[in-house]
Amino acid sequence: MSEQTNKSSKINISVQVADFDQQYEYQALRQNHCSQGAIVTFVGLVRDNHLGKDVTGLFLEHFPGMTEKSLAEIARQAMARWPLGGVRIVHRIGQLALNDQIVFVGVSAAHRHAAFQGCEFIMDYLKTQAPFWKKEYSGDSATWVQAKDSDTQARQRWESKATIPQSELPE
Amino acid sequence: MSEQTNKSSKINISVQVADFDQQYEYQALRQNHCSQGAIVTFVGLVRDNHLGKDVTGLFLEHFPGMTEKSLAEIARQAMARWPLGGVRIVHRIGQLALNDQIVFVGVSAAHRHAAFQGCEFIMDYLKTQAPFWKKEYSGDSATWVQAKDSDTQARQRWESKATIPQSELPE
Amino acid sequence: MKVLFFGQVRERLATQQISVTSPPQNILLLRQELAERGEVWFEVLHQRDLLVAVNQTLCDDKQEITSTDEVAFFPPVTGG
Amino acid sequence: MKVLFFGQVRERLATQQISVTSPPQNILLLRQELAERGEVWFEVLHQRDLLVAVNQTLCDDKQEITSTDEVAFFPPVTGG
Repeated sequence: MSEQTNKSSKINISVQVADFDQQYEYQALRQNHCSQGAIVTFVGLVRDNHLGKDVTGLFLEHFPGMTEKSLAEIARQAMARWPLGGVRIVHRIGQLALNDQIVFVGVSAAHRHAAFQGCEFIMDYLKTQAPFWKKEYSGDSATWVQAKDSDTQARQRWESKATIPQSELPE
Repeated sequence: MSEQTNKSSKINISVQVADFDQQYEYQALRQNHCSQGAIVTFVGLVRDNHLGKDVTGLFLEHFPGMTEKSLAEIARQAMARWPLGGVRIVHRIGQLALNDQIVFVGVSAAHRHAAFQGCEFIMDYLKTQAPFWKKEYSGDSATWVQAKDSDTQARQRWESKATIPQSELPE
Repeated sequence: MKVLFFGQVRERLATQQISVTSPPQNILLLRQELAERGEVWFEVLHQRDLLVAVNQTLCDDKQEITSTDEVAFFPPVTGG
Repeated sequence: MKVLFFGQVRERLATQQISVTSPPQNILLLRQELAERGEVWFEVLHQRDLLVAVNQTLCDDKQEITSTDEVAFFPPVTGG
Protein backbone atom coordinates (compact mmCIF):
# COMPACT_ATOMS: atom_id res chain seq x y z
CA MET A 1 0.00 0.00 0.00
CA SER A 2 1.33 3.38 -0.95
CA GLU A 3 -0.29 6.61 0.14
CA GLN A 4 0.46 10.04 -1.15
CA THR A 5 -0.91 13.23 0.38
CA ASN A 6 -0.04 16.67 -0.89
CA LYS A 7 0.91 19.56 1.38
CA SER A 8 -2.56 21.04 1.63
CA SER A 9 -4.10 17.59 2.36
CA LYS A 10 -6.75 18.42 -0.17
CA ILE A 11 -5.68 15.54 -2.37
CA ASN A 12 -5.33 12.03 -1.01
CA ILE A 13 -4.28 9.13 -3.23
CA SER A 14 -3.91 5.47 -2.30
CA VAL A 15 -3.06 2.43 -4.42
CA GLN A 16 -3.49 -0.70 -2.36
CA VAL A 17 -4.08 -4.45 -2.32
CA ALA A 18 -6.40 -4.23 0.69
CA ASP A 19 -10.08 -3.44 0.40
CA PHE A 20 -11.12 0.11 1.29
CA ASP A 21 -13.82 1.42 3.60
CA GLN A 22 -16.23 3.63 1.67
CA GLN A 23 -17.47 5.13 4.96
CA TYR A 24 -13.95 6.10 6.07
CA GLU A 25 -13.34 7.85 2.75
CA TYR A 26 -16.69 9.64 2.90
CA GLN A 27 -16.13 10.81 6.48
CA ALA A 28 -12.64 12.04 5.63
CA LEU A 29 -14.16 14.24 2.90
CA ARG A 30 -16.86 15.47 5.27
CA GLN A 31 -14.53 16.30 8.17
CA ASN A 32 -13.61 19.92 8.76
CA HIS A 33 -15.16 21.18 5.58
CA CYS A 34 -18.05 23.29 6.85
CA SER A 35 -18.00 25.37 3.69
CA GLN A 36 -18.35 22.28 1.47
CA GLY A 37 -22.04 21.53 1.05
CA ALA A 38 -21.78 18.69 -1.46
CA ILE A 39 -20.00 15.33 -1.46
CA VAL A 40 -20.11 13.08 -4.51
CA THR A 41 -18.60 9.60 -4.39
CA PHE A 42 -18.07 6.98 -7.07
CA VAL A 43 -17.31 3.32 -6.42
CA GLY A 44 -16.51 0.83 -9.17
CA LEU A 45 -17.27 -2.85 -8.44
CA VAL A 46 -16.34 -6.13 -10.17
CA ARG A 47 -19.37 -6.97 -12.32
CA ASP A 48 -20.53 -10.48 -13.17
CA ASN A 49 -20.42 -9.87 -16.90
CA HIS A 50 -18.49 -7.84 -19.41
CA LEU A 51 -19.29 -7.59 -23.12
CA GLY A 52 -21.65 -10.56 -22.77
CA LYS A 53 -19.08 -12.81 -21.04
CA ASP A 54 -19.52 -14.22 -17.52
CA VAL A 55 -16.84 -12.84 -15.23
CA THR A 56 -15.69 -14.61 -12.07
CA GLY A 57 -12.84 -12.31 -11.02
CA LEU A 58 -10.17 -9.84 -12.00
CA PHE A 59 -6.45 -9.33 -11.65
CA LEU A 60 -5.23 -5.73 -11.59
CA GLU A 61 -1.64 -4.94 -12.55
CA HIS A 62 -0.17 -1.44 -12.27
CA PHE A 63 3.03 0.55 -12.74
CA PRO A 64 4.18 1.35 -9.18
CA GLY A 65 5.12 4.97 -8.78
CA MET A 66 3.68 6.16 -12.05
CA THR A 67 0.19 5.14 -10.91
CA GLU A 68 0.26 7.40 -7.85
CA LYS A 69 1.85 10.23 -9.85
CA SER A 70 -0.76 9.93 -12.57
CA LEU A 71 -3.72 9.88 -10.13
CA ALA A 72 -2.38 12.91 -8.23
CA GLU A 73 -1.99 14.78 -11.51
CA ILE A 74 -5.59 13.97 -12.52
CA ALA A 75 -6.82 15.19 -9.10
CA ARG A 76 -4.83 18.41 -9.49
CA GLN A 77 -6.35 19.01 -12.94
CA ALA A 78 -9.84 18.57 -11.47
CA MET A 79 -9.06 21.02 -8.65
CA ALA A 80 -7.73 23.55 -11.15
CA ARG A 81 -10.91 23.27 -13.17
CA TRP A 82 -13.57 23.35 -10.42
CA PRO A 83 -13.56 24.84 -6.92
CA LEU A 84 -13.25 21.56 -5.00
CA GLY A 85 -12.70 21.24 -1.25
CA GLY A 86 -11.01 17.85 -1.35
CA VAL A 87 -10.37 14.84 -3.59
CA ARG A 88 -9.78 11.26 -2.43
CA ILE A 89 -8.87 8.42 -4.78
CA VAL A 90 -8.32 4.79 -3.77
CA HIS A 91 -7.52 2.15 -6.40
CA ARG A 92 -7.00 -1.50 -5.61
CA ILE A 93 -4.50 -3.82 -7.28
CA GLY A 94 -4.03 -7.60 -7.34
CA GLN A 95 -6.69 -10.31 -7.22
CA LEU A 96 -10.32 -9.23 -6.98
CA ALA A 97 -13.50 -11.32 -6.69
CA LEU A 98 -17.03 -10.71 -7.92
CA ASN A 99 -18.69 -7.63 -6.37
CA ASP A 100 -15.37 -6.51 -4.82
CA GLN A 101 -14.70 -2.79 -4.68
CA ILE A 102 -12.13 -1.71 -7.30
CA VAL A 103 -11.95 2.05 -7.11
CA PHE A 104 -13.20 4.94 -4.98
CA VAL A 105 -13.29 8.56 -6.15
CA GLY A 106 -14.75 11.12 -3.76
CA VAL A 107 -14.97 14.87 -4.12
CA SER A 108 -16.28 17.66 -1.89
CA ALA A 109 -17.30 21.12 -3.10
CA ALA A 110 -19.39 24.08 -2.02
CA HIS A 111 -21.84 23.41 -4.85
CA ARG A 112 -23.21 20.16 -6.20
CA HIS A 113 -22.53 20.71 -9.89
CA ALA A 114 -18.78 21.16 -9.33
CA ALA A 115 -18.73 18.01 -7.18
CA PHE A 116 -20.51 15.90 -9.83
CA GLN A 117 -18.36 17.26 -12.64
CA GLY A 118 -15.10 16.89 -10.71
CA CYS A 119 -15.85 13.30 -9.76
CA GLU A 120 -16.85 12.19 -13.27
CA PHE A 121 -13.87 14.04 -14.80
CA ILE A 122 -11.49 12.14 -12.50
CA MET A 123 -13.07 8.77 -13.42
CA ASP A 124 -12.92 9.52 -17.15
CA TYR A 125 -9.23 10.47 -16.95
CA LEU A 126 -8.36 7.60 -14.57
CA LYS A 127 -9.87 5.12 -17.05
CA THR A 128 -7.71 6.36 -19.92
CA GLN A 129 -4.54 7.70 -18.30
CA ALA A 130 -3.66 5.89 -15.08
CA PRO A 131 -1.40 2.87 -15.70
CA PHE A 132 -3.63 -0.01 -14.56
CA TRP A 133 -4.33 -3.16 -16.56
CA LYS A 134 -7.16 -5.61 -15.93
CA LYS A 135 -7.08 -9.32 -16.59
CA GLU A 136 -10.48 -10.94 -16.57
CA TYR A 137 -11.27 -14.47 -15.38
CA SER A 138 -14.12 -16.33 -17.01
CA GLY A 139 -14.35 -20.03 -16.22
CA ASP A 140 -10.90 -21.45 -17.00
CA SER A 141 -9.76 -18.65 -19.26
CA ALA A 142 -7.99 -15.41 -18.38
CA THR A 143 -7.89 -12.56 -20.89
CA TRP A 144 -6.55 -9.02 -20.81
CA VAL A 145 -9.32 -6.45 -20.99
CA GLN A 146 -9.06 -4.34 -24.13
CA ALA A 147 -9.30 -0.54 -23.89
CA LYS A 148 -12.61 0.91 -25.10
CA ASP A 149 -13.12 3.68 -27.59
CA SER A 150 -16.09 4.81 -25.50
CA ASP A 151 -13.73 5.54 -22.60
CA THR A 152 -11.50 7.65 -24.80
CA GLN A 153 -14.56 9.48 -26.08
CA ALA A 154 -15.76 10.04 -22.52
CA ARG A 155 -12.43 11.66 -21.69
CA GLN A 156 -12.39 13.74 -24.87
CA ARG A 157 -15.73 15.35 -23.92
CA TRP A 158 -13.82 17.31 -21.27
CA GLU A 159 -11.20 18.58 -23.68
CA SER A 160 -13.72 20.49 -25.75
CA LYS A 161 -16.01 21.48 -22.90
CA ALA A 162 -15.44 24.92 -21.41
CA THR A 163 -15.92 25.18 -17.66
CA ILE A 164 -19.23 26.78 -16.68
CA PRO A 165 -18.57 30.23 -15.16
CA GLN A 166 -18.87 30.19 -11.34
CA SER A 167 -21.72 32.68 -11.37
CA GLU A 168 -23.90 30.27 -13.31
CA LEU A 169 -23.32 27.25 -11.10
CA PRO A 170 -26.30 26.00 -9.12
CA GLU A 171 -25.81 25.89 -5.34
CA MET B 1 -40.18 8.80 9.62
CA SER B 2 -41.97 7.54 6.59
CA GLU B 3 -40.48 4.99 4.27
CA GLN B 4 -41.78 4.05 0.87
CA THR B 5 -40.47 1.14 -1.16
CA ASN B 6 -41.89 0.18 -4.51
CA LYS B 7 -42.72 -3.41 -5.44
CA SER B 8 -39.45 -4.12 -7.21
CA SER B 9 -37.44 -2.64 -4.29
CA LYS B 10 -35.40 -0.80 -6.84
CA ILE B 11 -36.57 2.53 -5.48
CA ASN B 12 -36.29 3.37 -1.81
CA ILE B 13 -37.45 6.72 -0.42
CA SER B 14 -37.27 7.97 3.13
CA VAL B 15 -38.19 11.35 4.62
CA GLN B 16 -37.07 11.49 8.23
CA VAL B 17 -36.10 13.63 11.21
CA ALA B 18 -33.29 11.26 12.22
CA ASP B 19 -29.82 11.42 10.73
CA PHE B 20 -28.99 8.78 8.10
CA ASP B 21 -26.05 6.42 7.76
CA GLN B 22 -24.28 7.00 4.45
CA GLN B 23 -22.61 3.59 4.77
CA TYR B 24 -25.93 1.77 5.25
CA GLU B 25 -27.33 3.44 2.14
CA TYR B 26 -24.21 2.65 0.11
CA GLN B 27 -24.20 -1.01 1.20
CA ALA B 28 -27.90 -1.35 0.39
CA LEU B 29 -27.14 -0.21 -3.17
CA ARG B 30 -24.18 -2.57 -3.41
CA GLN B 31 -25.99 -5.66 -2.08
CA ASN B 32 -27.17 -8.27 -4.56
CA HIS B 33 -26.34 -6.20 -7.60
CA CYS B 34 -23.50 -8.18 -9.19
CA SER B 35 -24.35 -6.76 -12.59
CA GLN B 36 -24.12 -3.17 -11.32
CA GLY B 37 -20.53 -2.01 -11.65
CA ALA B 38 -20.98 1.62 -10.63
CA ILE B 39 -22.38 3.34 -7.53
CA VAL B 40 -22.62 7.12 -7.36
CA THR B 41 -23.74 8.84 -4.17
CA PHE B 42 -24.49 12.46 -3.36
CA VAL B 43 -24.74 13.91 0.13
CA GLY B 44 -25.79 17.50 0.83
CA LEU B 45 -24.54 19.05 4.10
CA VAL B 46 -25.44 22.23 6.01
CA ARG B 47 -22.79 24.77 4.97
CA ASP B 48 -21.47 27.57 7.18
CA ASN B 49 -22.32 30.27 4.69
CA HIS B 50 -24.88 31.01 2.02
CA LEU B 51 -24.83 33.98 -0.33
CA GLY B 52 -22.17 35.62 1.84
CA LYS B 53 -24.12 35.22 5.11
CA ASP B 54 -22.90 33.15 8.09
CA VAL B 55 -25.23 30.23 8.68
CA THR B 56 -25.58 28.51 12.06
CA GLY B 57 -28.39 26.08 11.29
CA LEU B 58 -31.45 25.21 9.23
CA PHE B 59 -35.06 24.25 9.71
CA LEU B 60 -36.62 22.07 7.03
CA GLU B 61 -40.37 22.05 6.52
CA HIS B 62 -42.11 19.69 4.09
CA PHE B 63 -45.53 18.63 2.80
CA PRO B 64 -46.05 15.15 4.30
CA GLY B 65 -47.26 12.67 1.72
CA MET B 66 -46.59 14.84 -1.30
CA THR B 67 -42.86 14.82 -0.50
CA GLU B 68 -42.56 11.03 -0.67
CA LYS B 69 -44.78 10.91 -3.78
CA SER B 70 -42.71 13.57 -5.49
CA LEU B 71 -39.36 11.89 -4.68
CA ALA B 72 -40.62 8.49 -5.88
CA GLU B 73 -41.81 10.08 -9.12
CA ILE B 74 -38.40 11.73 -9.69
CA ALA B 75 -36.67 8.36 -9.05
CA ARG B 76 -39.02 6.66 -11.53
CA GLN B 77 -38.23 9.30 -14.16
CA ALA B 78 -34.51 8.69 -13.68
CA MET B 79 -34.98 4.92 -14.02
CA ALA B 80 -37.00 5.41 -17.20
CA ARG B 81 -34.24 7.55 -18.66
CA TRP B 82 -31.15 5.53 -17.74
CA PRO B 83 -30.65 1.80 -17.05
CA LEU B 84 -30.27 2.04 -13.27
CA GLY B 85 -30.06 -0.90 -10.87
CA GLY B 86 -31.39 0.93 -7.83
CA VAL B 87 -32.14 4.38 -6.46
CA ARG B 88 -32.14 5.40 -2.78
CA ILE B 89 -33.19 8.85 -1.56
CA VAL B 90 -33.17 10.01 2.06
CA HIS B 91 -34.18 13.57 2.95
CA ARG B 92 -34.17 14.94 6.47
CA ILE B 93 -36.70 17.39 7.92
CA GLY B 94 -36.78 19.51 11.09
CA GLN B 95 -33.90 21.22 12.87
CA LEU B 96 -30.40 20.78 11.42
CA ALA B 97 -27.05 22.03 12.69
CA LEU B 98 -23.89 23.07 10.86
CA ASN B 99 -22.27 20.21 8.86
CA ASP B 100 -25.34 17.98 9.40
CA GLN B 101 -26.34 15.69 6.57
CA ILE B 102 -29.46 16.96 4.75
CA VAL B 103 -29.97 14.66 1.79
CA PHE B 104 -28.64 11.40 0.35
CA VAL B 105 -29.14 10.32 -3.25
CA GLY B 106 -27.51 7.07 -4.34
CA VAL B 107 -27.74 5.28 -7.65
CA SER B 108 -26.33 2.00 -8.98
CA ALA B 109 -25.90 1.15 -12.65
CA ALA B 110 -23.95 -1.21 -14.88
CA HIS B 111 -22.01 1.74 -16.32
CA ARG B 112 -20.61 4.82 -14.67
CA HIS B 113 -22.02 7.48 -16.98
CA ALA B 114 -25.63 6.38 -16.34
CA ALA B 115 -24.96 6.39 -12.58
CA PHE B 116 -23.51 9.93 -12.63
CA GLN B 117 -26.28 11.26 -14.85
CA GLY B 118 -29.07 9.56 -12.90
CA CYS B 119 -27.79 10.88 -9.58
CA GLU B 120 -27.36 14.47 -10.76
CA PHE B 121 -30.75 14.39 -12.53
CA ILE B 122 -32.45 13.34 -9.28
CA MET B 123 -30.74 16.14 -7.33
CA ASP B 124 -31.66 18.77 -9.92
CA TYR B 125 -35.32 17.70 -9.88
CA LEU B 126 -35.43 17.28 -6.09
CA LYS B 127 -34.16 20.86 -5.69
CA THR B 128 -36.94 22.31 -7.85
CA GLN B 129 -39.88 19.89 -7.48
CA ALA B 130 -39.96 18.18 -4.08
CA PRO B 131 -41.98 20.19 -1.52
CA PHE B 132 -39.30 21.10 1.04
CA TRP B 133 -38.68 24.60 2.39
CA LYS B 134 -35.55 25.75 4.20
CA LYS B 135 -35.39 28.38 6.91
CA GLU B 136 -31.89 29.61 7.60
CA TYR B 137 -30.56 30.72 10.99
CA SER B 138 -27.88 33.38 11.09
CA GLY B 139 -27.14 34.87 14.50
CA ASP B 140 -30.50 35.97 15.89
CA SER B 141 -32.33 36.10 12.57
CA ALA B 142 -34.22 33.38 10.74
CA THR B 143 -35.07 33.81 7.05
CA TRP B 144 -36.73 31.61 4.47
CA VAL B 145 -34.31 30.57 1.74
CA GLN B 146 -35.34 31.93 -1.64
CA ALA B 147 -35.45 29.60 -4.65
CA LYS B 148 -32.59 30.12 -7.12
CA ASP B 149 -32.84 30.64 -10.85
CA SER B 150 -29.65 28.59 -11.19
CA ASP B 151 -31.48 25.56 -9.77
CA THR B 152 -34.30 25.96 -12.27
CA GLN B 153 -31.73 26.28 -15.05
CA ALA B 154 -29.94 23.15 -13.79
CA ARG B 155 -33.21 21.23 -14.07
CA GLN B 156 -34.04 22.66 -17.46
CA ARG B 157 -30.75 21.33 -18.88
CA TRP B 158 -32.30 17.84 -18.71
CA GLU B 159 -35.44 18.85 -20.57
CA SER B 160 -33.54 19.74 -23.73
CA LYS B 161 -30.85 17.09 -23.40
CA ALA B 162 -31.43 13.87 -25.31
CA THR B 163 -30.29 10.69 -23.57
CA ILE B 164 -27.01 9.34 -24.95
CA PRO B 165 -27.67 6.08 -26.85
CA GLN B 166 -26.69 3.01 -24.80
CA SER B 167 -24.14 1.90 -27.38
CA GLU B 168 -22.14 5.07 -26.86
CA LEU B 169 -22.03 4.89 -23.08
CA PRO B 170 -18.62 4.27 -21.52
CA GLU B 171 -18.37 1.23 -19.23
CA MET C 1 -62.48 21.30 0.97
CA LYS C 2 -59.18 21.28 2.85
CA VAL C 3 -56.71 24.04 1.91
CA LEU C 4 -53.13 23.80 3.24
CA PHE C 5 -50.33 26.36 3.38
CA PHE C 6 -46.59 25.72 3.70
CA GLY C 7 -43.30 27.52 4.30
CA GLN C 8 -43.20 31.29 4.08
CA VAL C 9 -46.80 31.32 2.79
CA ARG C 10 -47.98 29.52 5.93
CA GLU C 11 -45.99 31.92 8.08
CA ARG C 12 -47.19 35.11 6.38
CA LEU C 13 -50.84 34.01 6.54
CA ALA C 14 -50.30 32.67 10.08
CA THR C 15 -52.48 29.81 8.88
CA GLN C 16 -51.61 26.17 8.39
CA GLN C 17 -54.95 24.90 7.16
CA ILE C 18 -58.48 26.13 6.45
CA SER C 19 -61.68 24.52 5.37
CA VAL C 20 -63.62 25.94 2.42
CA THR C 21 -67.22 24.77 2.56
CA SER C 22 -68.43 25.47 -0.98
CA PRO C 23 -65.35 25.76 -3.19
CA PRO C 24 -65.46 27.57 -6.55
CA GLN C 25 -64.96 25.76 -9.84
CA ASN C 26 -61.20 26.10 -10.25
CA ILE C 27 -57.94 27.22 -8.65
CA LEU C 28 -58.01 30.72 -10.15
CA LEU C 29 -61.40 31.41 -8.58
CA LEU C 30 -60.24 29.92 -5.27
CA ARG C 31 -57.24 32.27 -5.25
CA GLN C 32 -59.49 35.25 -5.90
CA GLU C 33 -61.86 34.18 -3.13
CA LEU C 34 -59.07 33.67 -0.58
CA ALA C 35 -57.44 36.98 -1.59
CA GLU C 36 -60.46 38.79 -0.17
CA ARG C 37 -59.65 37.62 3.36
CA GLY C 38 -57.32 40.57 4.03
CA GLU C 39 -54.28 42.52 2.89
CA VAL C 40 -51.67 39.80 3.49
CA TRP C 41 -53.94 37.19 1.89
CA PHE C 42 -54.31 39.44 -1.15
CA GLU C 43 -50.53 39.83 -1.45
CA VAL C 44 -49.74 36.15 -0.97
CA LEU C 45 -52.48 34.80 -3.25
CA HIS C 46 -51.28 37.16 -6.00
CA GLN C 47 -47.59 36.17 -5.68
CA ARG C 48 -46.40 35.36 -9.18
CA ASP C 49 -44.28 32.43 -8.03
CA LEU C 50 -46.94 30.89 -5.74
CA LEU C 51 -47.24 27.17 -6.37
CA VAL C 52 -50.39 25.10 -6.02
CA ALA C 53 -50.98 21.37 -5.69
CA VAL C 54 -54.31 19.57 -5.89
CA ASN C 55 -54.29 16.18 -4.16
CA GLN C 56 -50.50 16.45 -3.85
CA THR C 57 -49.86 17.01 -7.55
CA LEU C 58 -48.59 20.35 -8.86
CA CYS C 59 -51.07 22.07 -11.16
CA ASP C 60 -52.04 25.49 -12.51
CA ASP C 61 -54.89 27.99 -12.16
CA LYS C 62 -57.12 26.24 -14.66
CA GLN C 63 -57.27 23.05 -12.54
CA GLU C 64 -60.89 22.26 -11.64
CA ILE C 65 -61.66 21.40 -8.02
CA THR C 66 -64.45 19.84 -5.98
CA SER C 67 -65.17 19.77 -2.26
CA THR C 68 -63.41 16.42 -1.77
CA ASP C 69 -60.08 17.72 -3.12
CA GLU C 70 -57.13 18.76 -0.98
CA VAL C 71 -55.51 21.99 -2.18
CA ALA C 72 -52.12 23.31 -1.06
CA PHE C 73 -50.47 26.69 -1.66
CA PHE C 74 -46.74 27.17 -1.13
CA PRO C 75 -43.69 29.13 -2.31
CA PRO C 76 -41.05 27.73 -4.70
CA VAL C 77 -39.35 24.75 -3.06
CA THR C 78 -35.85 24.96 -1.55
CA GLY C 79 -34.94 21.47 -0.34
CA GLY C 80 -31.83 19.41 -1.02
CA MET D 1 19.02 2.23 -19.11
CA LYS D 2 16.13 0.37 -17.46
CA VAL D 3 13.26 -0.66 -19.75
CA LEU D 4 10.04 -1.97 -18.16
CA PHE D 5 7.06 -3.81 -19.65
CA PHE D 6 3.53 -4.08 -18.25
CA GLY D 7 0.25 -5.91 -18.80
CA GLN D 8 -0.25 -7.88 -21.98
CA VAL D 9 3.01 -6.48 -23.37
CA ARG D 10 4.94 -7.91 -20.41
CA GLU D 11 3.17 -11.23 -20.83
CA ARG D 12 3.70 -11.53 -24.59
CA LEU D 13 7.40 -10.67 -24.27
CA ALA D 14 7.68 -12.87 -21.17
CA THR D 15 9.84 -10.04 -19.89
CA GLN D 16 9.27 -7.67 -17.01
CA GLN D 17 12.44 -5.63 -17.26
CA ILE D 18 15.64 -5.39 -19.31
CA SER D 19 18.74 -3.26 -19.18
CA VAL D 20 19.95 -1.46 -22.31
CA THR D 21 23.61 -0.55 -21.96
CA SER D 22 24.06 2.07 -24.67
CA PRO D 23 20.61 3.40 -25.54
CA PRO D 24 19.91 5.13 -28.86
CA GLN D 25 18.96 8.80 -29.08
CA ASN D 26 15.19 8.58 -28.88
CA ILE D 27 12.17 6.31 -28.33
CA LEU D 28 11.62 5.58 -32.02
CA LEU D 29 15.18 4.25 -32.36
CA LEU D 30 14.81 2.25 -29.13
CA ARG D 31 11.63 0.61 -30.46
CA GLN D 32 13.42 -0.33 -33.68
CA GLU D 33 16.37 -1.74 -31.75
CA LEU D 34 14.14 -3.82 -29.42
CA ALA D 35 12.03 -5.02 -32.38
CA GLU D 36 15.08 -6.91 -33.63
CA ARG D 37 15.07 -9.23 -30.62
CA GLY D 38 12.63 -11.68 -32.22
CA GLU D 39 9.25 -12.15 -33.87
CA VAL D 40 7.07 -11.36 -30.83
CA TRP D 41 9.26 -8.36 -30.00
CA PHE D 42 8.84 -7.10 -33.55
CA GLU D 43 5.05 -7.46 -33.34
CA VAL D 44 4.74 -5.86 -29.91
CA LEU D 45 7.10 -2.96 -30.59
CA HIS D 46 5.18 -2.13 -33.77
CA GLN D 47 1.74 -2.23 -32.09
CA ARG D 48 0.01 0.97 -33.12
CA ASP D 49 -1.56 1.48 -29.68
CA LEU D 50 1.62 0.75 -27.69
CA LEU D 51 2.15 3.40 -25.04
CA VAL D 52 5.49 4.59 -23.75
CA ALA D 53 6.51 6.49 -20.63
CA VAL D 54 9.90 8.01 -19.88
CA ASN D 55 10.53 8.52 -16.16
CA GLN D 56 6.86 7.73 -15.51
CA THR D 57 5.48 10.37 -17.85
CA LEU D 58 3.66 9.43 -21.08
CA CYS D 59 5.49 10.59 -24.19
CA ASP D 60 5.85 9.88 -27.90
CA ASP D 61 8.44 8.44 -30.29
CA LYS D 62 10.35 11.72 -30.63
CA GLN D 63 11.20 11.80 -26.90
CA GLU D 64 15.00 11.85 -26.45
CA ILE D 65 16.50 9.47 -23.92
CA THR D 66 19.77 8.96 -22.04
CA SER D 67 21.18 6.02 -20.10
CA THR D 68 19.86 7.34 -16.76
CA ASP D 69 16.25 7.37 -17.94
CA GLU D 70 13.65 4.74 -17.09
CA VAL D 71 11.54 3.74 -20.08
CA ALA D 72 8.30 1.73 -19.91
CA PHE D 73 6.22 0.14 -22.69
CA PHE D 74 2.63 -0.93 -22.09
CA PRO D 75 -0.77 -1.39 -23.77
CA PRO D 76 -3.66 1.10 -23.43
CA VAL D 77 -4.70 1.27 -19.78
CA THR D 78 -7.85 -0.44 -18.47
CA GLY D 79 -8.17 0.47 -14.79
CA GLY D 80 -11.12 1.88 -12.89
